Amino acid sequence: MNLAPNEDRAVLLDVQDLRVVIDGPAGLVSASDGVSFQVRRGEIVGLVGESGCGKTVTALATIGLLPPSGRIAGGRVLLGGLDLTRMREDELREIRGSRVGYVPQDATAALNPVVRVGEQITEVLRAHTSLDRSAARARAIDLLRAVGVPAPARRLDGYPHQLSGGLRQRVAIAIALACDPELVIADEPTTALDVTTQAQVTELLARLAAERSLAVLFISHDLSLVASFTDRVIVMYAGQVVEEGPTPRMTSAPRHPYARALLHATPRLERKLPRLATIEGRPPDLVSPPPGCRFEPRCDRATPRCRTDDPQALRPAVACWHPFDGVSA
Amino acid sequence: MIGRIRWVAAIAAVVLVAGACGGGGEGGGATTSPTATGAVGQRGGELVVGLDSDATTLDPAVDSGYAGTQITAQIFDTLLTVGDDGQIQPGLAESWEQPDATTLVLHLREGVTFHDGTPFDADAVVYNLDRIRDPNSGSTWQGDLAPIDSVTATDPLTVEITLQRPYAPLLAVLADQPGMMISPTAHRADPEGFGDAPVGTGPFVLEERIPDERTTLVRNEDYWQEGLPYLDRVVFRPIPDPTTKITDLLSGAVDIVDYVPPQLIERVRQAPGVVYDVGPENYAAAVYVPMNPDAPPLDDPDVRRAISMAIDRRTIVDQVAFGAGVPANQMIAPSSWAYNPDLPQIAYDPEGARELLGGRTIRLEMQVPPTYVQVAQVIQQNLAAAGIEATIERMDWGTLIDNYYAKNYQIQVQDILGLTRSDPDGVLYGFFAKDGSLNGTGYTTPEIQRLLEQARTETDQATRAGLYHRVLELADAEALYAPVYHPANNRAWTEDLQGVEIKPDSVMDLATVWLQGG
Amino acid sequence: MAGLAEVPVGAAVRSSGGALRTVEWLAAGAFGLIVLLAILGPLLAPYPPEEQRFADGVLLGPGSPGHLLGTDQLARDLLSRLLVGTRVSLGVALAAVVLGLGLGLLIGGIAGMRGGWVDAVLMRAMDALLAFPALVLALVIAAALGPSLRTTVLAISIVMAPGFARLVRSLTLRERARDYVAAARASGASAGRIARVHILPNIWAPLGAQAALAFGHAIPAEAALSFLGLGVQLPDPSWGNMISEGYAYLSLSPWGVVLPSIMIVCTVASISILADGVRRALEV
Amino acid sequence: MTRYVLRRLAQMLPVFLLASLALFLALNLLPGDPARRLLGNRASPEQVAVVRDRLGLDEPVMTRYASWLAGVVRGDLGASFGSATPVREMVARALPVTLLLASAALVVALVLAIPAALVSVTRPGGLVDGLLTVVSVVSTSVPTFVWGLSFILVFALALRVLPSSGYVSPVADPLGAARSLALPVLAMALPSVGVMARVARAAMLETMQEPAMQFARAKGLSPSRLLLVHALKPASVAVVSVAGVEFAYLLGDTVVVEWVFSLPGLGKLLIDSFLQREYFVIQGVAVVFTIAVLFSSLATDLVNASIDPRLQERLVGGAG
Repeated sequence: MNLAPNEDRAVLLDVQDLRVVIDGPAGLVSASDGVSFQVRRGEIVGLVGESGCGKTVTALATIGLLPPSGRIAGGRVLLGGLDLTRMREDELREIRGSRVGYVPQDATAALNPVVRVGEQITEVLRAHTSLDRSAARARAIDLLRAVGVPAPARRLDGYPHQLSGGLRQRVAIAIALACDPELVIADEPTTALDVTTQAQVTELLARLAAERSLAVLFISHDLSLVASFTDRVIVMYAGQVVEEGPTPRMTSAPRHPYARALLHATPRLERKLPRLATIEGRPPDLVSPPPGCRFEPRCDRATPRCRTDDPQALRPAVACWHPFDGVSA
Repeated sequence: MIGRIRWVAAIAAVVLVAGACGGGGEGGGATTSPTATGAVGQRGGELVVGLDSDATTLDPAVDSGYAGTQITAQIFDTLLTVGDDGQIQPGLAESWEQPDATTLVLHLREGVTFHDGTPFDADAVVYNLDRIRDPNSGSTWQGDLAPIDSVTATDPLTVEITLQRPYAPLLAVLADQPGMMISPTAHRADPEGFGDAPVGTGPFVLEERIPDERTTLVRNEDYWQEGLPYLDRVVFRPIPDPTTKITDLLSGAVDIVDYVPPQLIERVRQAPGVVYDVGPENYAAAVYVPMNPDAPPLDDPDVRRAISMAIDRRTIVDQVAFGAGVPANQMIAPSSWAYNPDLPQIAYDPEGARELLGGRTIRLEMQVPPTYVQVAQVIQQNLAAAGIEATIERMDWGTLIDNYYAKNYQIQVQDILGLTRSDPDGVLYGFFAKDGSLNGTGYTTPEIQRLLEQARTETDQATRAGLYHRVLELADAEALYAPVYHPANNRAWTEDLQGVEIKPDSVMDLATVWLQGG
Repeated sequence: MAGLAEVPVGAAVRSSGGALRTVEWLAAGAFGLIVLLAILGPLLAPYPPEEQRFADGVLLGPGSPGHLLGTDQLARDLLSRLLVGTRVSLGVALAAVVLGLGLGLLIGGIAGMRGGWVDAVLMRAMDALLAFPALVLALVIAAALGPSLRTTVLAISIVMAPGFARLVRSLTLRERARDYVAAARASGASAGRIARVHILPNIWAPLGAQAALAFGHAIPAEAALSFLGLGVQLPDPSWGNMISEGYAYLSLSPWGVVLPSIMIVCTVASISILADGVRRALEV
Repeated sequence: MTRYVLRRLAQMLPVFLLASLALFLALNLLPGDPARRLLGNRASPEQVAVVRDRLGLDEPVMTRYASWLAGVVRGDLGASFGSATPVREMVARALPVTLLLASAALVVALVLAIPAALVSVTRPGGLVDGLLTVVSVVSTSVPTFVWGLSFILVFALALRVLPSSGYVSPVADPLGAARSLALPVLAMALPSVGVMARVARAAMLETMQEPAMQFARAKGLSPSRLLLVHALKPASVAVVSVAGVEFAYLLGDTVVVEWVFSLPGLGKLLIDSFLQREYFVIQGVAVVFTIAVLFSSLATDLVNASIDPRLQERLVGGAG
């Protein structure tokens, strides 16, 4: 099912030197500090990093969904050539839900508990298409069937709490896909699910992406999870991209010490260990980050240079003064 | 030339000229031409009347309080009526004669029917008067009719009343509540329920009665006084809080109020669109403090006298009543011929009161209606200055009056405003005789009782005045009531309301008023 | 609805924690001043509040000689009545809150500590009291005991007791679940001692905030009861009494109504702003 | 749903029994004897004895409670001492007035509070939000009766546009009823507006912080839909809950408002009865008030269960 990376495909999402700051209690946090990456049409890209590394904020910033305390401090986000950071809210609104779908982290929390499932699907259709009520309903049934919800017509009149966690996530995916978007941002859509369901959902996403030539930006902290269905993986650490590359290489021989640590920290599916094995130490303070490599305090390959010189200067190559060679981990 | 009598006379004259019906009063009657004003009322409209309290009953045989009098006067006619000059005038009886000192013959008006269709005739009069005289009736007016020996119908329109002894106030009594005629048919059918479903011959017919909320009357289309009344409906609303009552008048929620309490007179006077007027002095109006001689320490006349002396009447009249009244020293008003001009004003003398009490500490509960909360507070301070600690117990008028007659009080602040009786016997016998209708204490002295009885049998006014003067002197010494002041006989109404006259008896005559415009 | 574009998502809406804001300090100052007036009132009052000085004149306006705020319909000094009325109204409210809090501590504490059927019965009893609208319950109590200042205090405190009892119970249950209470119990401390030594000191803060709110409700409750003649009895001044009496004379002199109304509004507003601030500050 | 309602009714029963017992004991056991309270301090022992006998006061108190309660269940609330009018008749006349007043006040309060909250949450900390805070503090700090008196002064006396008192039945004359109820309803509603607007605002701001709101925004929905469906609808559970509590307050406020505006409702009946020492009427009216409060809390739960179906399942499923 893995599509071969196709460098010829057109760039759909082009994030250029994106800077996002959040006004936190301790001061301004650089949640996204000069992030650049691209997603091509039909491509599934994994955006991987520990919690708090800025991957979610970066992804949300691309479609203008920052919290009020956050703002874009620099850079550009081009979607099909249009700069989303320059758009007014009402213009962005037309893109959200129609050209860019969003799959939330926890569908249980993300679905409105007091609104019927059907209405939560049709409202996005009614907002972006000219479908009338009954047509929207018919389309919602098709969508639910497409994402593998059994007895879809009956589900439409139910409420989210009457569905299982896996079904809720499928409903959320159906909503994200409702208007045939070009890009889906999936924000750790499987975190809240059990392992079996997790696999079903990722499989579903990959299948739908293939069927609809959909680009997917799949955010996860789990490198091994994304390994199974993504084309390319981007690894973020402390608000910066540290390494990116085709999935096979990234999951076999990552070069950045952090990416490698992430790979080792990630439990294998079959071992059924706690999913969130951790890397020693804590990410740096992003209010006033250290001048050199941000991973330096936790890195066993660190040298004095790492403390003073910022390896971001090496990008788009691996942002590390002492990367591993291409040997398998 | 004020009030209902004017219209009675006018219409009687017109009717006479037209030759439709015979009649006309012997005693008194028309003195001016009926065309004098030319102001004929406009028919229609609903009048809302604001009253201090609700009638406890609409049965005229029972004292229904001031509010009750205002309502029953619209539903019932009396056998006789009183002119502003105090002279007796025709009512349902169009003429009368007194062949001797113990006989009264009434000639009844022809063609009058009760609201339920029952004809008004001599039998009805017999039924009515016998009902009140029946010892089991529980009527407040038994004492007033006690001198009657028998009442007989000599023909369908003639009634003969025989007295045990001469009884001077009889005509005035028959012009008052005891003379209100109720339908025998209705009363026989449901004697218990009559107070809630009254049937009379008056200008208005009861439509609906919701106790403590409203009493609605509608025009009696067959009223015997041709052309009257003007109004389609009258709604009486009890509004116990005096401020609310006046506010409602000023805002147009009610059209007329029974009485403007002193503290609000200034407010009413200043208000646009509202007419405030003071009528001729009432014969009996008084604000007073009854003192229950059965409730210690008030069994001691010195205590009662001390309380009376301690009250600063001048301040109450000038400051609380804003001058709308005169300080009182007796229970009858200066306008009455029975008023005793020789009684000295009761001096405000807290020191004297203290001495009378001889250093005793006295604690009292003073029951106060909403109307007199301010007066009561002045009295409270006055009493404190004399060494009497009084607590104020607020209650509504109905409860206050119930307590008064049940003797469940020490002292109260009370008033008498609605006594319709022109004869001083009404108020003086009422207050001071053992079975007097206003005697909340049931207390009297043999001498007072004797004098009151004697005054009833005398026919000469000067002789009677002398007897009453003596009664008032003796009463002053007993001090069962501390008269405080005689309030002005005032009223206020919206300027759309025409034909309002304030009569000395303070009872509204709604048959002759009309609403102008709209 | 143009501004809707900025619908916040993760807004830091409940600006929680930290010190009081300016407006809350102002409210604290205003409330402190009112309390000071209540304490010093009778000392500052130029005349006894019920003294009728008819010689000076009735319904004088503010600034009249000898009467800074004028006089009322019975020639009583308005300043004196207002000052003493402040003490009466605040005193009634304070006493009611203290009593209500005491009842709540007792009932809620027992319910929380004992649990089981005791808890069930006590809490249903509190629900039963809550089944009466506040003013109706107060009126029933006034009817049962006869209207007086003491009855007013009792009535308002009984109205408040269920709120306090529920809060105390839930706080007690929360504290009881903590380790140190378990430890104390393991070491053999009695329930009473645990309640006194371990639980009570830890639940004061939220109770205090609740008490401040309750105080803000007790003031208008007293005013309403007295306005209806069911509360503080004449001639004692209270804000509700003054409004009730002065209303009849409004067109002649509005001060008898306006001044106590202002006092009520200022007191309730300052205490409620203050209570909000304190509660927020405590939530840290 | 029926099962749910039955279950809630069963939960209400002990509360009602306790409330009625408390009421009965308060008016029958507390200092002094009811006959004496009825007659006043000066009544003779004989008079008191007669009344005690007439009222059956010599029976044991629990017997009297039981027979009174049995009467209440049958709809017989006793009779007035003075006029012998059945309390049921008085209540039947007064209850519609009070319910109309309280419900109208609740509706008006909601109609004012919800839009105010909606506007204020669009810009927290903005001008409207600040204004709302000020208005809500002021509106809740002015007691209902002071609002009432002020409205009478302004609208009835100065402008003469609305009546200061009197009740017009909405069945007979809807416009007249609206006019006669306008001021009392507004006086009652205003203090509630502040409370409810603040609750609505807080609840909406809370729902706006939840992931559901972010997901809804990611759908590109219109601002009004975001606000009304995704912020207000979930928040309305909290608003309905506070409205239920406010309704109980409003029922209590009718006591003072009906007095100020002389409206013939339960509240005025209660005060009239108090001034007339009609303790049996007070008892009957107060018990009707508790029934009204209990049913309003039932209604609150039903409305909330219809808004948020999870609540219904939780309540039916959960332990009683």
